[in-house]
Amino acid sequence: MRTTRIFRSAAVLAVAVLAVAGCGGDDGADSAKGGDTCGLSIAFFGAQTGDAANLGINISNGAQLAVDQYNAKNADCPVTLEKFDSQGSPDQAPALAQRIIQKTTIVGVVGPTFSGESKVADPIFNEAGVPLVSASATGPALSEQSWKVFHRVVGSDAVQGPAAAKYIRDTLKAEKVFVVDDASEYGKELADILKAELGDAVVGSDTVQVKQTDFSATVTRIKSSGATVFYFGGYYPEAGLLRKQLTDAGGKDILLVSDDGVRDAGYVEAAGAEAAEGTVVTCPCVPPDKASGTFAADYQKAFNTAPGTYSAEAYDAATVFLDGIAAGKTTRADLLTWVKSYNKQGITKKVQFDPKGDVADKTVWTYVFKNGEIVPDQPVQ
Amino acid sequence: MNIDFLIDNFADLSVTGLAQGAIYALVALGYTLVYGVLRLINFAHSEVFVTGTFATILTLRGIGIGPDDPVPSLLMVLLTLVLASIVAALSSGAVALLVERVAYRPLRRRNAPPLVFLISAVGASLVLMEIYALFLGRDNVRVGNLIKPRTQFTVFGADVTNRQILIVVSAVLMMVVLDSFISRTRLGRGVRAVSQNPDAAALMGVNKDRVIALTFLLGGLMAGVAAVLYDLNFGVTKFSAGFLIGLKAFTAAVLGGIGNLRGALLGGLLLGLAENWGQALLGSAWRDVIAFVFLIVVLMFRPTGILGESLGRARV
Amino acid sequence: MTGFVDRLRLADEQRAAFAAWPRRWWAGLPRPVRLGALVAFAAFLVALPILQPPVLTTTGTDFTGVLFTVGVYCLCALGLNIVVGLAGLLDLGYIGFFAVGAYSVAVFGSPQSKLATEYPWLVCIPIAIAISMVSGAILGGPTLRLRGDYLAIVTLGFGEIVRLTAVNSEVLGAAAGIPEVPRPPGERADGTRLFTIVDVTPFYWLVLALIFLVVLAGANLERSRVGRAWVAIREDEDVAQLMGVPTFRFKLWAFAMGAAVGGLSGALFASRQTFINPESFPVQTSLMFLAAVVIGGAGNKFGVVLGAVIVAYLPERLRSIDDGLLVVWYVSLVLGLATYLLLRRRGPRDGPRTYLRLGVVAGILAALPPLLLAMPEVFGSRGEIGQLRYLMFGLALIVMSVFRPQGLIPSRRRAIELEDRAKEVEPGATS
Amino acid sequence: MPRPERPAPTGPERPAGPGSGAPIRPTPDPGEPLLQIVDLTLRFGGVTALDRVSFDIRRGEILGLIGPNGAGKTTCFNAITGVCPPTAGTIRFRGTSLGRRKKHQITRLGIARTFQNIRLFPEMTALENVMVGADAHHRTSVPGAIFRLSPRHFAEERVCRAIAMEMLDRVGITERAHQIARNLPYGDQRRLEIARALATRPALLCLDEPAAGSNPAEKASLLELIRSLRDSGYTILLIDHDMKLVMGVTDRIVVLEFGRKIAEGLPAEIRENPAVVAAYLGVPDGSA
Repeated sequence: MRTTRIFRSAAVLAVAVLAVAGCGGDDGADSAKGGDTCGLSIAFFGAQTGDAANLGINISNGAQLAVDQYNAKNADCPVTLEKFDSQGSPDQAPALAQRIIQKTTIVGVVGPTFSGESKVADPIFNEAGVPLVSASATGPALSEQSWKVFHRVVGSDAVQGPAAAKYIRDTLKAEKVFVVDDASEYGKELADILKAELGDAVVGSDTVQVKQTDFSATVTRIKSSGATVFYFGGYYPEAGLLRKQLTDAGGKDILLVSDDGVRDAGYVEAAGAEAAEGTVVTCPCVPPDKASGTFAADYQKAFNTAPGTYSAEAYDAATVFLDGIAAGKTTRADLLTWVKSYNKQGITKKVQFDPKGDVADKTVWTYVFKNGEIVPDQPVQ
Repeated sequence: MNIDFLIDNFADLSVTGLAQGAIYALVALGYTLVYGVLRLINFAHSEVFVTGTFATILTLRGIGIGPDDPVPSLLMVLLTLVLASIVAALSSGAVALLVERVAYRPLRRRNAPPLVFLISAVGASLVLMEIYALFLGRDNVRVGNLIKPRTQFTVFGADVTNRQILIVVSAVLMMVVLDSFISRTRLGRGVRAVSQNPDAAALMGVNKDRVIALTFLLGGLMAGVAAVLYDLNFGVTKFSAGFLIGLKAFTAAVLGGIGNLRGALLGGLLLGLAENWGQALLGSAWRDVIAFVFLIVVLMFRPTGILGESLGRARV
Repeated sequence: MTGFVDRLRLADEQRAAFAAWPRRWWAGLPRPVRLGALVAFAAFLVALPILQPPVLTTTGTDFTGVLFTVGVYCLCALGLNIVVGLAGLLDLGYIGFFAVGAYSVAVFGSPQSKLATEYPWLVCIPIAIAISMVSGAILGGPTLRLRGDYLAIVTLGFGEIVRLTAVNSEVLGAAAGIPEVPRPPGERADGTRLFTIVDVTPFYWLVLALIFLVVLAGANLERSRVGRAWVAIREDEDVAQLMGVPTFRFKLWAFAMGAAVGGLSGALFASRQTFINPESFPVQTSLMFLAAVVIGGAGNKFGVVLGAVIVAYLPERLRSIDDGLLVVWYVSLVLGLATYLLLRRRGPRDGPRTYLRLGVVAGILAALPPLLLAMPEVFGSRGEIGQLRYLMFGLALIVMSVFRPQGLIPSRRRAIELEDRAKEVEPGATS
Repeated sequence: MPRPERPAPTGPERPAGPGSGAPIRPTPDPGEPLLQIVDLTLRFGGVTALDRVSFDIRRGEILGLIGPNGAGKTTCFNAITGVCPPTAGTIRFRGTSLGRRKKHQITRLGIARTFQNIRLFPEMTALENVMVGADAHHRTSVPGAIFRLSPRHFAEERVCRAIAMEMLDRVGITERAHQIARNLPYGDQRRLEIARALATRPALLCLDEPAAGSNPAEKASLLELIRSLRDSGYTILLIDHDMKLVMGVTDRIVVLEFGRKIAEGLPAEIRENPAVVAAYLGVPDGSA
């Protein structure tokens, strides 16, 4: 009795092992090297898991779309996008950066995604001369470090903050403004700039926490401050919930002005189209012109979801490298020179970098949420 | 420090604090029940709660109420709520049972040290979270605005909305139901017996496995109802939404006296209030710090929580 | 009733005896052989970054970097083991001490910190250890009178309080963090700095050396009045006190020592990162530290080190699934199954259901890799292997808890450890 | 003040030093009270567990504390060893009031106890269990132990191990020294508890039903052990249900009922005391 059972389970196991061995073999091999210039890769450096994963996946998808479209045109010599998951935290950043440096097939990096991980990883990349184009790291300090490899296709917070202040002061003519930030580096920087610029018009301020869901105390604060406009420095999940709860609590008429971290469909998802209506966000990104018209549709088709924050910027960032590879720049050094002298219209803006690595086009646009859609409004500067 | 603001808006802050606290309380029940019987912290309970929030959304979508649809008639709302509560409670309960089955029971069989249960629960929590992320994405998922908040009356200048009333009343109602279930019914007696003396209860013919499964189920059901209220109140959920609320609910359970059902309610409501008042005083950034400092201070003076451990089996 | 208990105990003893044989075998080896093996193993550890052994090496991230992280986890697990494993105090906020250590080095050492003291690294480290120790004592003072589970939530809260204080304090750099954390001194033969941002190997060796020291110090403590007092407190606090153990003082010491080691590892982490911000210290990480301790075998320092290796290394290794990993998976599955069946025979008789269940589990485990590899096709971008590693890690936690609740190297240490010592002690006692 | 290296203790309060094997000196003047209990009262909520109980324990005697279940015997132990601080009344040990001293301080003064339900440190070896007791008078703390620098650390370790081994030998379970306490046979666990208590170098040894659950042969050898302990100078307070055991071994007996002392005297007197007989009404001698 006993032996037959053992035998039976062993047989089951054996079959399973064979089945797996059969289909598992062809997968998972490291990217093979092709000819001289083929088999190159671009790395994506950012979150794929954890809480920040959503933003990271938006970006990696944008880059992936660019790479896929490139490969469709250059099927004989495809480029791979290798994703390095940092979970959005600086912890693993050095090891990942190191790994990217070791893989000589990687000629450029889209990322790092956030300012925190950039501060850890960028010096390492700088040492090894790996060109970087970030689609989302907006910390003003990043371009002040004299890293020769650092570039970004978004404007830094230093541009956006004053623009938002100007908009609130000159366009909205608001006399009572309440400023909220989410204590993140990004949100706090913007809120501080705003408080400094608006001066007496700021009637109150509060700091919330990332991942917070209940904003009732902040809502009470905003309502009782008598403000007509409130500014939120931070990302869309908190902005959306705060907007919704303020509207629910009868603060429908208090207008929200926010930043490009909120320029995302996720904001509507969190706040609801009704509460989101009329929210103004600033973004150092030019509205996509006609040439880029198919991006949203292509993205939707490829990933079965609408493009999110920085998806389009990531597309541009990847395109900078892909254009270089197409032009025969196949080493890191060549590509770095290529990036530095790059000057082309991207889908979000004209992509050209100043010596510090900031994107040259610093125009800040405002966008308004209308019927759940993000509609370009006007340039501020 | 902003004392004037606290005084001016005291009533308003209290009302919103109570609504938030009621949700903490319902989730806290899950911790308290399991703790009462197994003397273990069920770290996967936060994901049991998240299950409920997703189940609610899927139910609403299933019967065709999209997130941006207009609010249906009152009768429809009530029917939908009842249906959503049932589905959410059942799915949370089922997941709680599953967790018990997979991550707890095998360990109990092997007489594992208590810490191992904690780790296995952390594992279960990670697995559930990642599964939700896989199937439902890592972004916020929205629920329809099922109940439009409308001010029903004002207390000392604070608007009390229909939604807040609904949340607090249902939480208290669920508490009463659970409390009488535990104290009146035969099954409830089994739960109490096992929590007081597992060995004696086993000798008296109580099926310990079944009682433990029952407590997980009850905790899950309560978490499911809490999830519906949460969805109503905040309108969105996320695969990782459980961690913070789980932490707070656990704090609430300890605050009231873990193992004590009424303590969970009291702890939840107090925590909600303390958070809101504290935030008004020091700024929202200190919210969680306030919650934990409040807990530490309370425990320093009452080392077993405000109401003490209910079924009071002192462990020497 | 007693018959059943006796049978259980017998089975347990048999299993214990079986599980103890490697240790017996090890203890039975001649001393030079043991010493030689240990030296060879140490040399292997030191040479790991240079060897980069095929299957072990992580393909998705830098192996040496991972080794360093593993080392930091080992330190934390050793520190936490004092608190949880020896003294039996459930500490869920260990990351708090880790953060205190990291921030101490950054605040006192970085030229960009608001304090602008710019102490060199060698000064910062003792400061970091001292501050973490004091913070351990400060947390312990009012809370150690609480019973186990209450202590758990209070320490969990402490971890969050530390993080949130960092987020909200300008002196601690708020969310922007503190850059330019000092690095250890030291030069290569050619005059360049030894500890650079690019090469982690010296950091790895540093952490290896510190692990060695901490293991040594921990062993000293364990084999002293302090260690006995801790274990006595863990086993029965009231009785310990009645036997003359000043329990509160020793619990406080346990907390302080744990905190000191946590602070040290945090300080190392900060110096290697050169930049820290609050994101590196989420309270969930405490649970990972605890998982390391419990999986390895609470109370056994070699066990917890092994646990830390698993907890820190596994998710990094799982970043990409390659052929080497698949081979390891199936070989260990078959071996594991065989060992399990062998062990089973020594236990009480099993019904047919046990084997059926075993077959099902083995089948699922065997089918896992192809399922995982098929994920991207099913789920699109959400199903990439990298995004699944925490799912796999969570499963691993459950499986390990269920199949090895006592930990990989359980703390049945004393019986065996003392067997050696008994030989030298007993004659001495009667002389 | 640097403590001198611990000299080999001699008396029962400092029992035989490391490996000396020297005979233990009997106490010079038996009869002088070692522990005085005056009007000891303990209330838990509304329940009065002990009501104005007074008695003395004299040096070198075995005092039996008996009474039916719930009479307050163990509560009395708990009050003496500091587990439950008295509601009223005083306990004086060697002339000084114990007041509200902590448990470990009371142990260091020289009172040790065993438990009705055996409470060993189950995962420690027998030797280690006893070493914990022997550590009661030691002062090495973390700094000394972590670096293994201080001579005191080594001296104390040596003394500790020697005392522990000697105590194991004393109760006759030397061969069990390196077994995990949980795995010892029942009788040896009882003995181990006594060894652990002895290792704290007590003057007064409180034994809480040491013979509970033992068979007659074990009981007899246990009696032998208790007597030999008394003969070597320990003062012993003994609780037991078993009248035969108590009558056979004690010098004097105190009887409690419902928290009150109802009798005190020599075993022979107690046997005849009508109040005691009434209290034990219908309970035949020897039932446990």
